[in-house]
Amino acid sequence: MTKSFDFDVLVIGAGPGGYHAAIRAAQLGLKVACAEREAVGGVCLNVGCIPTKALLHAGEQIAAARHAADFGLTFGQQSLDIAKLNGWKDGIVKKLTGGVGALFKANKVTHLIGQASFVDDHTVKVGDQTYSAASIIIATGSEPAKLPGLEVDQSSIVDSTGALVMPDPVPARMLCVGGGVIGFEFAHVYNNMGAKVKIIEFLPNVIPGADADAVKEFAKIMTKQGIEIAVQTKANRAEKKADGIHVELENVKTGEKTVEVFDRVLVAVGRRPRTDGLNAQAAGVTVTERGFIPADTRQRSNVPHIYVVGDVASNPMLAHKAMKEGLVAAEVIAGKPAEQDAVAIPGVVYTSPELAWVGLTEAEAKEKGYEIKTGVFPLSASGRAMTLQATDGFVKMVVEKDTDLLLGVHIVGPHASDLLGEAGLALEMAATASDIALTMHAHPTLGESVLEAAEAVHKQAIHIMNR
Amino acid sequence: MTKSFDFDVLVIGAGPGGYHAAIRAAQLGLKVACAEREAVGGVCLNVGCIPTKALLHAGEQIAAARHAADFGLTFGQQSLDIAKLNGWKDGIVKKLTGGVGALFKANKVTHLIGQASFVDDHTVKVGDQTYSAASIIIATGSEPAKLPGLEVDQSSIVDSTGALVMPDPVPARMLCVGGGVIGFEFAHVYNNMGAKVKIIEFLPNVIPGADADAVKEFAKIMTKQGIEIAVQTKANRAEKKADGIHVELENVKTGEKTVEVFDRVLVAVGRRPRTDGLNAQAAGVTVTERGFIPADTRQRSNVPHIYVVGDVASNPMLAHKAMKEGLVAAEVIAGKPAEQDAVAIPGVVYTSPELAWVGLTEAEAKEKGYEIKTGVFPLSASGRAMTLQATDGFVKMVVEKDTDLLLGVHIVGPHASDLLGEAGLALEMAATASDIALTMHAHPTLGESVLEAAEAVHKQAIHIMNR
Amino acid sequence: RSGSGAPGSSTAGTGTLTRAPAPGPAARADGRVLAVPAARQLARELGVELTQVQGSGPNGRIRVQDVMSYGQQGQGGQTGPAQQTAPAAAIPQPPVIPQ
Ligand SMILES: Cc1cc2nc3c(=O)[nH]c(=O)nc-3n(C[C@H](O)[C@H](O)[C@H](O)COP(=O)(O)OP(=O)(O)OC[C@H]3O[C@@H](n4cnc5c(N)ncnc54)[C@H](O)[C@@H]3O)c2cc1C
Ligand SMILES: Cc1cc2nc3c(=O)[nH]c(=O)nc-3n(C[C@H](O)[C@H](O)[C@H](O)COP(=O)(O)OP(=O)(O)OC[C@H]3O[C@@H](n4cnc5c(N)ncnc54)[C@H](O)[C@@H]3O)c2cc1C
Repeated sequence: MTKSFDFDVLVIGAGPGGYHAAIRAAQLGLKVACAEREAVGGVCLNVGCIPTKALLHAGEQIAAARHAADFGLTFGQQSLDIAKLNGWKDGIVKKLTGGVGALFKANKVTHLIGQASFVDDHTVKVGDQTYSAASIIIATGSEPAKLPGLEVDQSSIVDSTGALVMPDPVPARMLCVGGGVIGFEFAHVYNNMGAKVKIIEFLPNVIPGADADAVKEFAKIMTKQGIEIAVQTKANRAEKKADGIHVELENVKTGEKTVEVFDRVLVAVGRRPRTDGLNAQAAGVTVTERGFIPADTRQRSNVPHIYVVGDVASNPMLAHKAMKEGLVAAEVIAGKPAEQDAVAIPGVVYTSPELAWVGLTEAEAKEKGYEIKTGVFPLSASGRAMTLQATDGFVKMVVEKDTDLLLGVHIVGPHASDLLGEAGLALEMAATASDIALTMHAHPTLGESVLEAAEAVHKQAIHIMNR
Repeated sequence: MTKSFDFDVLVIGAGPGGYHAAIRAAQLGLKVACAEREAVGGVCLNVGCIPTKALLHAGEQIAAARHAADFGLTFGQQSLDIAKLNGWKDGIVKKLTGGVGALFKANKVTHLIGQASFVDDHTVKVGDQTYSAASIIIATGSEPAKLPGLEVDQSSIVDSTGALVMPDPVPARMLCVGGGVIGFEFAHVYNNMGAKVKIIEFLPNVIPGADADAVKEFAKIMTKQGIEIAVQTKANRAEKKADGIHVELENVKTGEKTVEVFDRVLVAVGRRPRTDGLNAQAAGVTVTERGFIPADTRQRSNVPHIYVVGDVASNPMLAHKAMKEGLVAAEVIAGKPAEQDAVAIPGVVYTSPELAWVGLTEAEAKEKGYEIKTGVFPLSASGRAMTLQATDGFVKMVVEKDTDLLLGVHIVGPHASDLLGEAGLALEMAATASDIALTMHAHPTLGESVLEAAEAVHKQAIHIMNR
Repeated sequence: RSGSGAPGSSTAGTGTLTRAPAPGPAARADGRVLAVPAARQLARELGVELTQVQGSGPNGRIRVQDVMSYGQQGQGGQTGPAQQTAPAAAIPQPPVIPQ
């Protein structure tokens, strides 16, 4: 690297992918800048992972207060101050994005404010200024996909960003178009806050990508909680009238059309990579037809000193994937032998109970030619789950038959995302079901259900009969 | 084994150690009986692990309802129906003990009701009947230790069993004698239910055995929650008077004595192994002066076909240790190469936040001659913790300096017991801090704090500055 | 694939990976043998003394595969519970109960 560059590394985008890359590069002694046109923290901190989890927690506390009657705790009139709720959520976002700003300062990452676009493969214009860098990391993320016929106005028809602002009063009738993770998280929030919620999904199953058994259990529980789920259904158009938003729904199997009326409609039909205004072609960087900028396992684009991380690089569009890729890109630039070699990328729906998984689903394992065995342990047999008033769900393990190698773990249950820690490490360590079954798990914990699922693989679970 | 025995295996005691042994032995095709003089499930299910966790959950829901005001959720007059609370807790116990009974039936374990005592090394009397068995497993558990001067009457002066019945009204002033796990769990319950609670501990630190930094953080949080903690203090005597129980407290350092008045006093100063009426000497089984029946790593007593598991065998007196030992004994009897070879036995205080640990404390690691490095990640820097309104605490990792080998994990925080799954597996797998740091952890989860603590060991945590 | 690897033992990664010297016998100064649970179980099954096994993981961590190859090579190609080495002194042999 010659002295003629302004920076060793210039990162475009300060979402989880970008800020992880910038901080790690700085930790490794490089001179780093990070350009961001909106707020540091990206989608995840500002309008994604974090504010959704805040609303989910609030909604769950409302449900918990209701369930407290089971053990004799009752409350008088309950009241929810919506302005305070939105303010509390925004406060958390502010604290976290402020934290990222402080980390930039402390790590001596130069924060460039403005829209970044390539001038050439070593030069980027940010606002009015032009900067050169030896290496450049593209971390421009993604944005909500649009749905023709349902124009987002962020008040009655919203995307995930608009849905994060809870209206006062809470809408009585809510439609979530799209039965993916985001659709279900918002459905859960609005349902707990008193809305009557319907989710529609084009495909035959909700939460595509998750294990079929787990999804079935999950959907059953969500239905029991009052969320109406309609699969193989699409929304054709919406019309705002005095009594609400009239939405034409179509059963994609029968072609049957009906009109239903809602007070708020969420469009959550996926996300698409974001490269607008980036002028990637000026750097000679390949952008696919669908808008992705592909990267290799060292996060390199087709131009060797230009790296790509996060949502703009590939699916699945998840923050932890972006973070990992950000670290890898920074380390590769610093000359370290890093590689994005994750065995599996975990997925979580942060409802209550949660749906969380890591590794292969039963169907994927079979598709890949594995001979498998499975083990399932229902939370209804867990003492800890009973004391938490949360016995809906199970832990399912997918294991290679002959070798006992763990292939995937699928959990529907309280704190499922916390239990993923063990499952994820097990997969990365190439652990067997026996390794988990032989490991002492504290009693009484939800983690014992992971142990019991491993025992169930060997037909030796203690607290259920093994068929 | 000749055909002359009534059973292949006779288990004495149906606590977690005993029922795990009985069920596993039956799963392995052996003819099994299990003798129990009280209720199946032992201390753990009836008056230990489970009912405490039920009360803890109830108490935490009271605290959660109070904290809900932070995000705008408020309630009118709150009321707690104590009879319903006790009934709910008892219902969970009944469901679980009923479950063990059903598992006995389904696995064809003969349940013998009554006090068991040895006639000789192959013969046990249960009630009026005498049974012979090729192998015998002693799983008679433990009972609360007594404290001279504080006679337990199970109403105003209680042990852990008495404390499980919440009185109506909740006592205004509560003293917990003993700052161990049980003392803190009850202190937390009563504090959340409105009592003014004081804990006294003879030693200079509460929760002996846990990491000093973790204990310090934990005690700070408990104090903040309103629990008064006095270390190096003992209770000499208690006198019941019209205005309450007058307890003489003594500062063991200064010798200073004071009298304080309480409405309920819990004596939780440890537990002792239980062998009363067992007549172990008739079988030639060694009982130590302190009442333990020692076992080797295959759970064998000094008499080769008599096994010992759980609290009666050794410290720490924990259910998961009893369970593991029960499985080992059953498998060894069935000719399997099982061994109690756990790298570490996890410990948990199920308060909110929880204190949970597995493996060596910093002090223990140094004592053993390890050169170590540590990594700490505070939950105040965790986005997930913020959304859960639970940012008190941290994850601390103790790691061998040269090899990066993980030695211990110490967590103060929400769901800490769930995070132990990963930590425990890591220790058993002889994982390094790098193994954890390189494993993708879902965002936003509490498990990311485990990842960050591992990164902190290498001075590469992202969300804090690494000194 | 029937062993237990680790990200640390694979090609590359992020983080400050402290690499162990060439894998050697797994017994450590404090007597602890670094082996994954399933490898410990298999060693008992095969009557293999873990301290004799060369672990191929970081810090000489013993994986299932290491025990299997030791069982095959280290003991002259003989494996199986019949070929027990002398049991550890403190642990008596389990009685086998014929069903
Ligand atoms: C409602 C919702 C909930 C979600 N929940 C989760 C969850 O719980 N867990 C999870 O793992 N994932 C979740 N996600 C997905 C997660 O937010 C993304 O995967 C993650 O934000 C991707 O990070 P990134 O760094 O690739 O991009 P982004 O977070 O999208 O950040 C890209 C940044 O680049 C900036 N930028 C773009 N172009 C330019 C330019 N030309 N010049 C300057 N700046 C530019 C943008 O302003 C933005 O700040 C959620 C998403 C949504 C919408
Ligand atoms: C309040 C409290 C909370 C606890 N919380 C936890 C926790 O959260 N996690 C944890 O791991 N541990 C906890 N423990 C400890 C846990 O309960 C014990 O470690 C566990 O019960 C030990 O199991 P065991 O099988 O050895 O013996 P026990 O559970 O004591 O069972 C022994 C059984 O044997 C029966 N018995 C005894 N002698 C005879 C005889 N001669 N004939 C017939 N039957 C006999 C007894 O009636 C009893 O049912 C807690 C303990 C208490 C008191």
